[in-house]
Amino acid sequence: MNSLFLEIAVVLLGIVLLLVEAFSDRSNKDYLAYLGAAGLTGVLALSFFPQIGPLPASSEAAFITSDILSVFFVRFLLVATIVTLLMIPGYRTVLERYLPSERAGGGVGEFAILPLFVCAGLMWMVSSIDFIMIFVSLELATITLYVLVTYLRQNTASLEAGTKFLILGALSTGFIVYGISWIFGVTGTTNILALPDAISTQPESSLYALLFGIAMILVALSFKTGAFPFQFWIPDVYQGAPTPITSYLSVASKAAGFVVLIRFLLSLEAIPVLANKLNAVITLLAALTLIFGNFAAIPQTNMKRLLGYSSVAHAGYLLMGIASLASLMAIPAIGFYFTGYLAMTMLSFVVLQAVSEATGGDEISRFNGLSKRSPFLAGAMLLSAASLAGIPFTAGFIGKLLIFEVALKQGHYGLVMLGCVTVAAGFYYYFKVIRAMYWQQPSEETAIPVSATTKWLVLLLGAGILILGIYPAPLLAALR
Amino acid sequence: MPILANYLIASGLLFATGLGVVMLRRSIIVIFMGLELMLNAANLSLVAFSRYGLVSGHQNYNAQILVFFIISVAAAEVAVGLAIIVSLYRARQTTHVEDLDTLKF
Amino acid sequence: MSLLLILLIVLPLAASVLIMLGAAPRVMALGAAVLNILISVALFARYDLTAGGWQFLSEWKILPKLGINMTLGADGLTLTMLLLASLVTLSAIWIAPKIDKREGVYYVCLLFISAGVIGAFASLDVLFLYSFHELALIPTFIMIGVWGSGDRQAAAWKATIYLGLGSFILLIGLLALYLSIPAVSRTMDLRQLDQMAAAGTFHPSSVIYLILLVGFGSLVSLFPFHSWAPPAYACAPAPTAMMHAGVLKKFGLYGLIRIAIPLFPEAMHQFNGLLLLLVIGNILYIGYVTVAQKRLDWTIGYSSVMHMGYIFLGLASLNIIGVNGAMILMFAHGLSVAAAFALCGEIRRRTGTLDYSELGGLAKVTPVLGLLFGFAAMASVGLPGFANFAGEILVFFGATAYGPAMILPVIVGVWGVVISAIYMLRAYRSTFWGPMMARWDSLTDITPTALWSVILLLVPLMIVGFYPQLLVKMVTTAIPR
Amino acid sequence: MLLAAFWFFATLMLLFGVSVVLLRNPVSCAMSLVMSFICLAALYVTLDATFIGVIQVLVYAGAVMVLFLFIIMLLDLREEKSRRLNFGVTLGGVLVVAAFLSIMTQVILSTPAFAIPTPTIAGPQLSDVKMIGMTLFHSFRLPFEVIGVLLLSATVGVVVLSRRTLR
Repeated sequence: MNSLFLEIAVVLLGIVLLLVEAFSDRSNKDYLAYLGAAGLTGVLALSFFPQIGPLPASSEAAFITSDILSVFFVRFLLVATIVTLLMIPGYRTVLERYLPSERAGGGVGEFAILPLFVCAGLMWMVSSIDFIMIFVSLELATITLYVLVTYLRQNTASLEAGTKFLILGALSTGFIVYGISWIFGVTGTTNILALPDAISTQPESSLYALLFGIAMILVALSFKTGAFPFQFWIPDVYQGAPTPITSYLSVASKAAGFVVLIRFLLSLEAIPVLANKLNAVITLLAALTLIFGNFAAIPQTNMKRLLGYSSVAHAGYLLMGIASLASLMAIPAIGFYFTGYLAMTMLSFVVLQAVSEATGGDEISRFNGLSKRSPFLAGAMLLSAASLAGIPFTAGFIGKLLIFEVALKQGHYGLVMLGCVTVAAGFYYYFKVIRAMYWQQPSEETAIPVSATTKWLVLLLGAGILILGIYPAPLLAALR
Repeated sequence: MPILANYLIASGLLFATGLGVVMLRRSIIVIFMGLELMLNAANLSLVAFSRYGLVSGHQNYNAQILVFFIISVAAAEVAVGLAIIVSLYRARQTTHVEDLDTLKF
Repeated sequence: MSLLLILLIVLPLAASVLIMLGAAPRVMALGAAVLNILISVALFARYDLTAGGWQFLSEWKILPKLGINMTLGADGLTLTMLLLASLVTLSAIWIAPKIDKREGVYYVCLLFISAGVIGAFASLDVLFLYSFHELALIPTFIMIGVWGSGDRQAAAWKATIYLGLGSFILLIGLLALYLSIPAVSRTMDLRQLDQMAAAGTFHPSSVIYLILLVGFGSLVSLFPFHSWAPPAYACAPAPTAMMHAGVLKKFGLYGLIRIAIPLFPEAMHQFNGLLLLLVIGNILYIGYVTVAQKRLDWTIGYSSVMHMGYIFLGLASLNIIGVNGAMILMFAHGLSVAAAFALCGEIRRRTGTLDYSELGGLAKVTPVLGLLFGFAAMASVGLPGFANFAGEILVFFGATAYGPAMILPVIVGVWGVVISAIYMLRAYRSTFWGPMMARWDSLTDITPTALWSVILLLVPLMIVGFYPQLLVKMVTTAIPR
Repeated sequence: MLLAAFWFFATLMLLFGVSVVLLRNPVSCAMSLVMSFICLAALYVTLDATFIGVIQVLVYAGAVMVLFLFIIMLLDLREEKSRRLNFGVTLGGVLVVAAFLSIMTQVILSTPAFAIPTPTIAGPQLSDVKMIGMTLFHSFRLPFEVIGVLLLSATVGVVVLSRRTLR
């Protein structure tokens, strides 16, 4: 199935669920999340059906493509959305606590439906080859995410996170639009694939104007991907947003931003003058992001903030891969890294959600003695921390290995050395969580309840981490 | 007749003004106005590029379509943004950036 | 395909899974350890010395396009190390005291460390050699932090950061090594690497050797990357210290023998002066630091750092005799330091302190414990009759054969034996002889369980001590011709 | 004639823009914003983009400003309290804006392609609205549909966010 149909299917699913929600009287809205997840699983299955011919040579073909990159990330986004939806039933009590509803379950339903629209927007975004399409799909995702981040209307943290996200998101929209206008002004096109040809016909003197536009777009994409120096919103927004949305932000929307960055840079790669300049910039960004993400994470005491900084740090490793795009193995390495990142980040958010539900907070100290209160959750968190830190036999290790390999091949020796130092810093802050779970005494001895959905999510994501860490070949083959 | 650079500088100044509002003002509503200024600056340069980069003798309407999209998106963004600001005001009785201190910076 | 090697790795992991699912922890752990000893003895006995080379091979394809596969195989050195690993594992699990809090986690950690070292020794693929070693990092961290004593958290942090950084430097070295292979024949398989080096088609840069030396060196506590080791061993619970100092630490040396010697002969010659300087630091400087220690656990911790100097000296002599000596010393030191830490733990469990100022005269109340400690101390010093003696003699012979550059290090090494005799005798005297404080009157002597688990370590030491040929024949198979 | 119109409206637009930065009262800010946008619409007309100009007036004067004013009145926002300016932040803001301006001016002035005079539009053409409609529904169907989804999703979001109590 080409990706146009998949996205339309997701949108239709969202509309159907909106109608179901409107006409149903049930006060427990969990069924909407399960329906959405089931529907998306169906869409995911559809994506494996052979393509019904290439995209028809209609006007749509100028906007979206169905190459390996887009097909892979469309599936990636579907999986991320399914996991997020399955996290929502476990979050329902928090939602009900912070929503001003007349009766139980009021307003909860939309929380499970809006992610579908975000998902459709992000899917369009990873398939886009035209800036206009990128812009509208990006805005579809971002504007819906503003609503989702602010969703807990009686929780000031969520409101503040939403406001910050809104202002900085709108700022990056301003930058991306301004950048698009300049690139359009110089080249006369908004199609990314047409850029190299359009640029090569331009006089040398227009180069700076073009670079100005490119710089604006890079600024906007740095906002989306959480690269230095535009990462400052991440910790606040991640901490304040509802936990399922935080995990979605850190995985899905980051991935879509990276895909756009990859497409953009791959297309500019064809122009040697630009490629050299951009490579230097990306290398610098990668280095600064690595340093900032890892070292700022060290003093954190709030788990969600820690994971926010950690997502900045992982953006640094991914940028290492982006800086090595000239290598054929770079995109498989980035795709693999992202898959592992999905499993480990979402696993830690699932555990975090269960723990903060039982203990009432997100601080690392809430994990104290978790190994006594719930050995299952502690083991899961141990696994995901090990993977985030890059311990062998986990997806995180193979991902870092692949990224370091392409970076070394492209001669980024300094970056790789820096990567190693920051990995050691990463050991420190991920081990802080392990310490809390295993060394410290719990504040109370009662066991932490684990719902069936959570249990299955943990088992699936944990299995994903281990399988990718021990037998990575099939996924890599699929990415090549 | 003005040249393209005139319009571009006007648009750049408008963008800078918007950026200035975002960076210097502390009221979230006004900051939001600054963001609108930035979007409109982009629109001005797009329309100018469309007028000066003719395609087979006509204006490049692709750019004007993008402007049209940007205006619709901006309207949606304003609606959502103002809804968020209202909820924030209801909960915190403030629209000042400095009062957003629940989350540790 | 021989599945015995993978069985050695899978058994401890399977036992840990069963424990996590609720099986009785101690029974499961002991069962896995006993089975592992039986398997490794069987493998040791079945190794075909006349054929030599890698035997019991098995292979699973992991990243075939990158030339990375999980390949297991063993030669004489591997089997010796596997024997060491399973002996120390059984002893450590056997001697583990009754655990009040989270018994399951305790044994799972021990089993993971065991699986990690066994996997590292049995891997023919360099990446897996590295990966299995890392597997032991988190359990060590958890064990020191939860069941350790003294300033355990700081010690655990220090060790983890050092080991983590060291292993990532190592990873960089390995990646650089991998990328310096011509693209068509990229592989991480030790056998193919050796072949390429022997055929002269592969000339890695000597810088990679230095990176590897720093990486492996910090895992082995080579001077000046040693400062994590003494506090970690002093604070760790006895079984962890036994596993780490006895077996896990040998991984760095094992890696150097497997990778550096065959692939970097010129670089080793070129930088031998540097290595010798560090070795002198290890023996002389750490030796004197050891003498200055005021607590039994710190003395043994530092002594284990110091003895690494002898093994490096053997490696640096770059001839069959010296390297053979180094390998035998690895085995011998593993057993003797494990025995020392086991006894150390037994004393701490009885007295609650290891400070020399509070101990003394314990031989009156715990004569058997004292006797065993005497044996362990003698073994550690390298008295004839113990495997350590055989190893050290070979190392000195090998070093002397290297040439005049080795005269100073050999003198330092012999003087080091004297130093270690000084601090070991001092430790023995301050703990077991002299006046005894009245509050130790009621101490009980060693339990049969602990007795047998220490004997399990000391007997092989004496066997090899009296009949070193048994091991020499085996480890020689690992030396490239 | 056009040049005069450009200078007039551009100056006015920027003056109103700058007054958004300077004025303290949110209502005045909103009014200046709208005036600035109306001047912008006039600039669009000087660029022969009548349709966009009309849309600009309709959407901004008709919808966006009403929303802004409505919210300002609803929340009863007074003048921004004259708080002590955070010197570092202000300086940083001024520096960023100045850096942006200097880079932009240099880029524009150093690019000869931007110094072109207004080209004349060739021959008889369809009206502006028709051309935009043709382009929009001919080549830009997909983004247009995405905008539709966006508006739906934004509507649902706004309803959820702004109802006092949820059913």
